[in-house]
Amino acid sequence: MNPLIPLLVVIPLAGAFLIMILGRFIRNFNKILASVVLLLLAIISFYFLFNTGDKISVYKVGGWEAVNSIPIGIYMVVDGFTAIILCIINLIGFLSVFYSISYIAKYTSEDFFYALFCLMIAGMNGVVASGDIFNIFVFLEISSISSYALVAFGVEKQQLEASFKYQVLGGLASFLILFAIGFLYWRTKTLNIADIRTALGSGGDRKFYIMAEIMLLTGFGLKAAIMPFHAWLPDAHSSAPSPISAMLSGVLIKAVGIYVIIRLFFNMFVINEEMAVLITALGTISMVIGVFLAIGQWDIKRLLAYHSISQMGYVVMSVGIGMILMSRGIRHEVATLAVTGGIFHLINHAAFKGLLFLNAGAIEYSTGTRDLKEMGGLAKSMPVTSATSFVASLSISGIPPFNGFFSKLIIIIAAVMAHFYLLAALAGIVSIITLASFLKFQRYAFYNKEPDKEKKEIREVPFPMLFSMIVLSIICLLLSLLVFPGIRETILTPATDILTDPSKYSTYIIGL
Amino acid sequence: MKGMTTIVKQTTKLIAGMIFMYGIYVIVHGHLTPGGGFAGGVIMAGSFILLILAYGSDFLKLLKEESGTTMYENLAMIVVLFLAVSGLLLGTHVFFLNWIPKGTVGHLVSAGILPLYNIFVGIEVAASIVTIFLALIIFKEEVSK
Amino acid sequence: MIVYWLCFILFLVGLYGVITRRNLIKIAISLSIMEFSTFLFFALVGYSEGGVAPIVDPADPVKLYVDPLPQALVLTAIVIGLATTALLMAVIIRIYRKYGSLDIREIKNLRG
Amino acid sequence: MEIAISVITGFMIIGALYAIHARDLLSAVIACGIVGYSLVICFLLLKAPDLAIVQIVVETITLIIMVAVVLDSSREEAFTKLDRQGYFTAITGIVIIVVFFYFMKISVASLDPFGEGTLRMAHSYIEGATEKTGSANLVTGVVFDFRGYDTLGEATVLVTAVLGVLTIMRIKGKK
Repeated sequence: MNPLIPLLVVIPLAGAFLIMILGRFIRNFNKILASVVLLLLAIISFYFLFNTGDKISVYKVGGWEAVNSIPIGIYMVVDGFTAIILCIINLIGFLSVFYSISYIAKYTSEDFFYALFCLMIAGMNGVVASGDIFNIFVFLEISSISSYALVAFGVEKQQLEASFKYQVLGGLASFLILFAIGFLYWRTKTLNIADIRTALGSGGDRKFYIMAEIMLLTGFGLKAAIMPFHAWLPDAHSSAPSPISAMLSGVLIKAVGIYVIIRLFFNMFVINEEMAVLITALGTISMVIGVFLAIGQWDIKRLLAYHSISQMGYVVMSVGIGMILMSRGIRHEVATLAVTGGIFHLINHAAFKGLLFLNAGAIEYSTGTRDLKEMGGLAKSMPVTSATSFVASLSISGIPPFNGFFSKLIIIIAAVMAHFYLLAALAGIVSIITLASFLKFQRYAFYNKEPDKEKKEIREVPFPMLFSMIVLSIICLLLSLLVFPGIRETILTPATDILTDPSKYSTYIIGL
Repeated sequence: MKGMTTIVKQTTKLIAGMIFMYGIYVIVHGHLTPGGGFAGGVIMAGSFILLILAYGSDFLKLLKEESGTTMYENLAMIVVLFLAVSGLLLGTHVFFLNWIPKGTVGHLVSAGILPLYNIFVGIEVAASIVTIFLALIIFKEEVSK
Repeated sequence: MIVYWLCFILFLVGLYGVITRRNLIKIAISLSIMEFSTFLFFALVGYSEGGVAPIVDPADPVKLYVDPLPQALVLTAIVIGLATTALLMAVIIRIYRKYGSLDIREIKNLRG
Repeated sequence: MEIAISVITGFMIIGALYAIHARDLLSAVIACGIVGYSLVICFLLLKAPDLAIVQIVVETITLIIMVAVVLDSSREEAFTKLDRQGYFTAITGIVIIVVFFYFMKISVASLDPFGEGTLRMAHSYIEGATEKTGSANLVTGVVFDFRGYDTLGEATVLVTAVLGVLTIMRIKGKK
C-alpha cells in the first residue's frame, strides 16, 4: 500500500486548517503555505503519472482486508486515468494559486480564499482517488461547497446570484446522486465500485439499475454542465474571481463531473447501448448548442464559459462513441481510439481553458472591464497576455501545431471510422465556428483600434500572473507531444486500457 | 440584539448548563449508547445559542468570540486529522488505523481511538454551529448600524 | 413496497418544488424535503423485519440487528445537509439585503 | 410496521405539499420543520436511534436558522399569477416527474421488498464487529472505524460550510 495516496487528501486539508489557525498571526503565511501545498501535490501526482503505468494501486483505508473477497473498508484507487486527472487538478491548481498571489490582493480576507481553495483541491483529489461511491459523494460535497463559497467571494450582486443558482442546482444534483447511491445499495448491498460491478453481474436483466443510471447521469451531468443541465455554468464561471474560473472551468467540471461519469459508466455499470446513445446525444447537443450560444457573447468570461460547455461536449461525444462500439462488441480498436481522443481532449481543454480564463483575469485586472466592446489595442500595452492568449485561442480552435488540433483530429477520425459521419461533420463545423468566435475575441481585445477616450494607463500585470500564463502556454505546446508514439504509450494508453477493458478494474480490485 | 426578560434569563442560566452537560454525556458515551460526536456537538452548540438568544450581547464581544470559535473548530479538525494520520506515522503505515488497545466492550474506556474521535469531532461541530449562528447575528448588527 | 413508493413521491414533491417555485426560501424548503426523503429511503433500505437497533449488549447478544451501514451513511448525509442549508441561508439573507426581495424574477442581473 | 411508516410518510407528503404551496413563508418553514420531525419518528420506528437523535437536534438548529432568516426578510411570498414562464416551468416539472416515475416503475419490481434485506458489505460490520472495533454501538463503529475516512470528509464539509458562511457574510468584498 502506497502511503502517498492518502497524502493527496491529507496535505491540502492540513494546509487549509493551518491557514485558518496561523494565517492571522503570520504575514503572507496563507499565500506561501497554499503555494507549497499545491507544489507538493503536483510533484506527488507527477510521481503517480510516471510510475503508475498499467498498474492499479489500491490503498485500503483503516487496513480493513476484504472478507470472503467482499471489500469492507473504503478503498482508494489510483490507476492510469486517475493519475492523469490528478496531474491536471494539482498542476492547474498550483498555477492558479500562484496567479492569485497578485490577483486576490485587492480582496479582503485572503485567508478564507486560500483555505477554501485548499479544501476544493482536497475534495477533488478525494473524488478522483476514491474507489467507493459514497466516499465520492462526500468529497464531491467538499469541493462543491467550497466552490459555491468561492464563486460568491466578491459578495457583489452578480456573484451572490450566480452562487445561489449554482447552489440550488448543485444541491439538486447532490440529492439525486445520494438517492441513486441508496438505490444501488438496495440492490447490491455494497458501496465499493468494483464490488458493485461484481454484484450486478454481467449483462442480463438490467431493469433494476436503470433508475440508478438515469439518476447518476442527471446528477453528475448537472455537476459537469452537460447541455440540458448547463444553466448554472455561464453565471458561476463568469462571476467568480478569475483564478477560480480557471479552476472551475479547467478542472472542477472534469474532476467531479466527466471523470465520475466515465468511471462509473465504464467500470461500474455494464455498458449498454441505450445509455451509450443517450450519452453521445447529450454530448453532441452540448457541443453544437454551446458554441452557438457562445458566439453572441460580448462578455469575455461568459464567452469562455459557453465554450467550456461546447468543448466538454466533444469529450462526452467521443467517449460516447467509444461506449456505443463497446456495447455492440465490435471494432475494439476504433472504440479505443475514440476514448483516447476524449481523454486527450480533456487534458488539452484543462490547459487552454485554464490559460484563457487567466488571460481574461489579466485583462480585467489591467483594464477593469470584461466587455469586449470597451477594449482594443491591448497587444501593445500587454504583450505577454496577448501572446499567451493567442496560443490558447489557436489551441482551442484546433490550429495544427497546437494540442487542440491533435485531439480534435483523433475525435473526428474515430467518428469517421465508426461510421458516424454526421457527428464527424458536426465536430468539424463546430471547430470552425469556435475559430471564428476566438478570432473575434482576439480582434476586439488585442488588435482593434482602441476607442478614443481619455485612457488610464494600461500596464502589463505583475510577475506571478505572467509566470502562470507563460507556463500554461508552454504546456499547451508540449501537450501536442502526447500524440506521438512512445510518449502516448506511457501516458494515454494505460488510461484508455483501464476503461476499454471492462472487467479489468473490478477483477483486479476484488482479487486483492 | 437586545436580551430578553429577567425570567427568561434566569431560566436559561439554569437550563443551559444542564444542556451543556448532557451534550458532553452524549459525546463521551458515543461508543456505548446512541449518539456521538455529531449529536453531542450540536446539543452543546444548542446551549450556547440559547444563552446568546436570551442575553443578547454587544457587538464587539461577539466579534471576538467568532474568531475564537473558528480557532477552536480548526484546532479540533487538526487534531482529528492528526489522529487519522497517526496510524500512518506509526510502524504499520496505515491511514485511519485504530491502534490504541480496544479494552472491554461496554466499558467507558474502550474501543481504542473512537472516543477520541468522538470528543474532537464534538468540539468541532459545536464550534462550527456557534460560528454560523454568530456570523448571522453579527451580519445583522453590522447592517443595521 | 408501498412505503418505498411514498418515499419516492416525497422526493418528487421536493423536485417539483425546486423546479417550479420562484421564492428563494421556498426553493430552500424544497431542497430540504428532497433531503428528508433521501434519508428516509436509506433508513428503509437498512431495515429488516424483527431486527433490533444496532447496539450490542455484551451480556446478551442478539442474533438479528438492522443494517448499521445505511444508518452510518445517513448520519454523514444529515450533517452534509445541515452544511448545505446553512450556506444557502447565508446567501439568501445576503441577496435579500442587496435586492430587497426574495422573488427570483426580480433577481435577474445575469441572463443569456 | 410498514403500515405505520406508510401513514407517517403520507403525512409527510401532505406537510411537504403544504410547505411548498403556503403563501406565508413562516408557516411554510414550520411545515418543513414538521416534516423533519416526522422523519424522527420514522427513524425511531425503523430502529435507528442514532439517526433520531442527530436528526432532532439538527432539525432544531436548521429551523432556528430558517425562522431567523424569514423574520429578517419578508414573510409573504409575492403573489404569483401563472404567466408563460410559469406554465413552462410547471410543464417541465411534470415531465421530469413522469420520466422519473416511469423509470422507478421499471426498476422497482425486481428489488427486495421492505424489511427483507440481505447483507453483503455490512455482514462484517455486525458479525464480530465488537471484537474488531471494540465499540458496543455498531453505528459508531462503522462511522469512525470502518468508514472513518468518510467521517473525516463529513467534518470537513462542516468546516467548509462555516468558512463559506463567513466568506459570504463579509460586508465588503474588495478593499
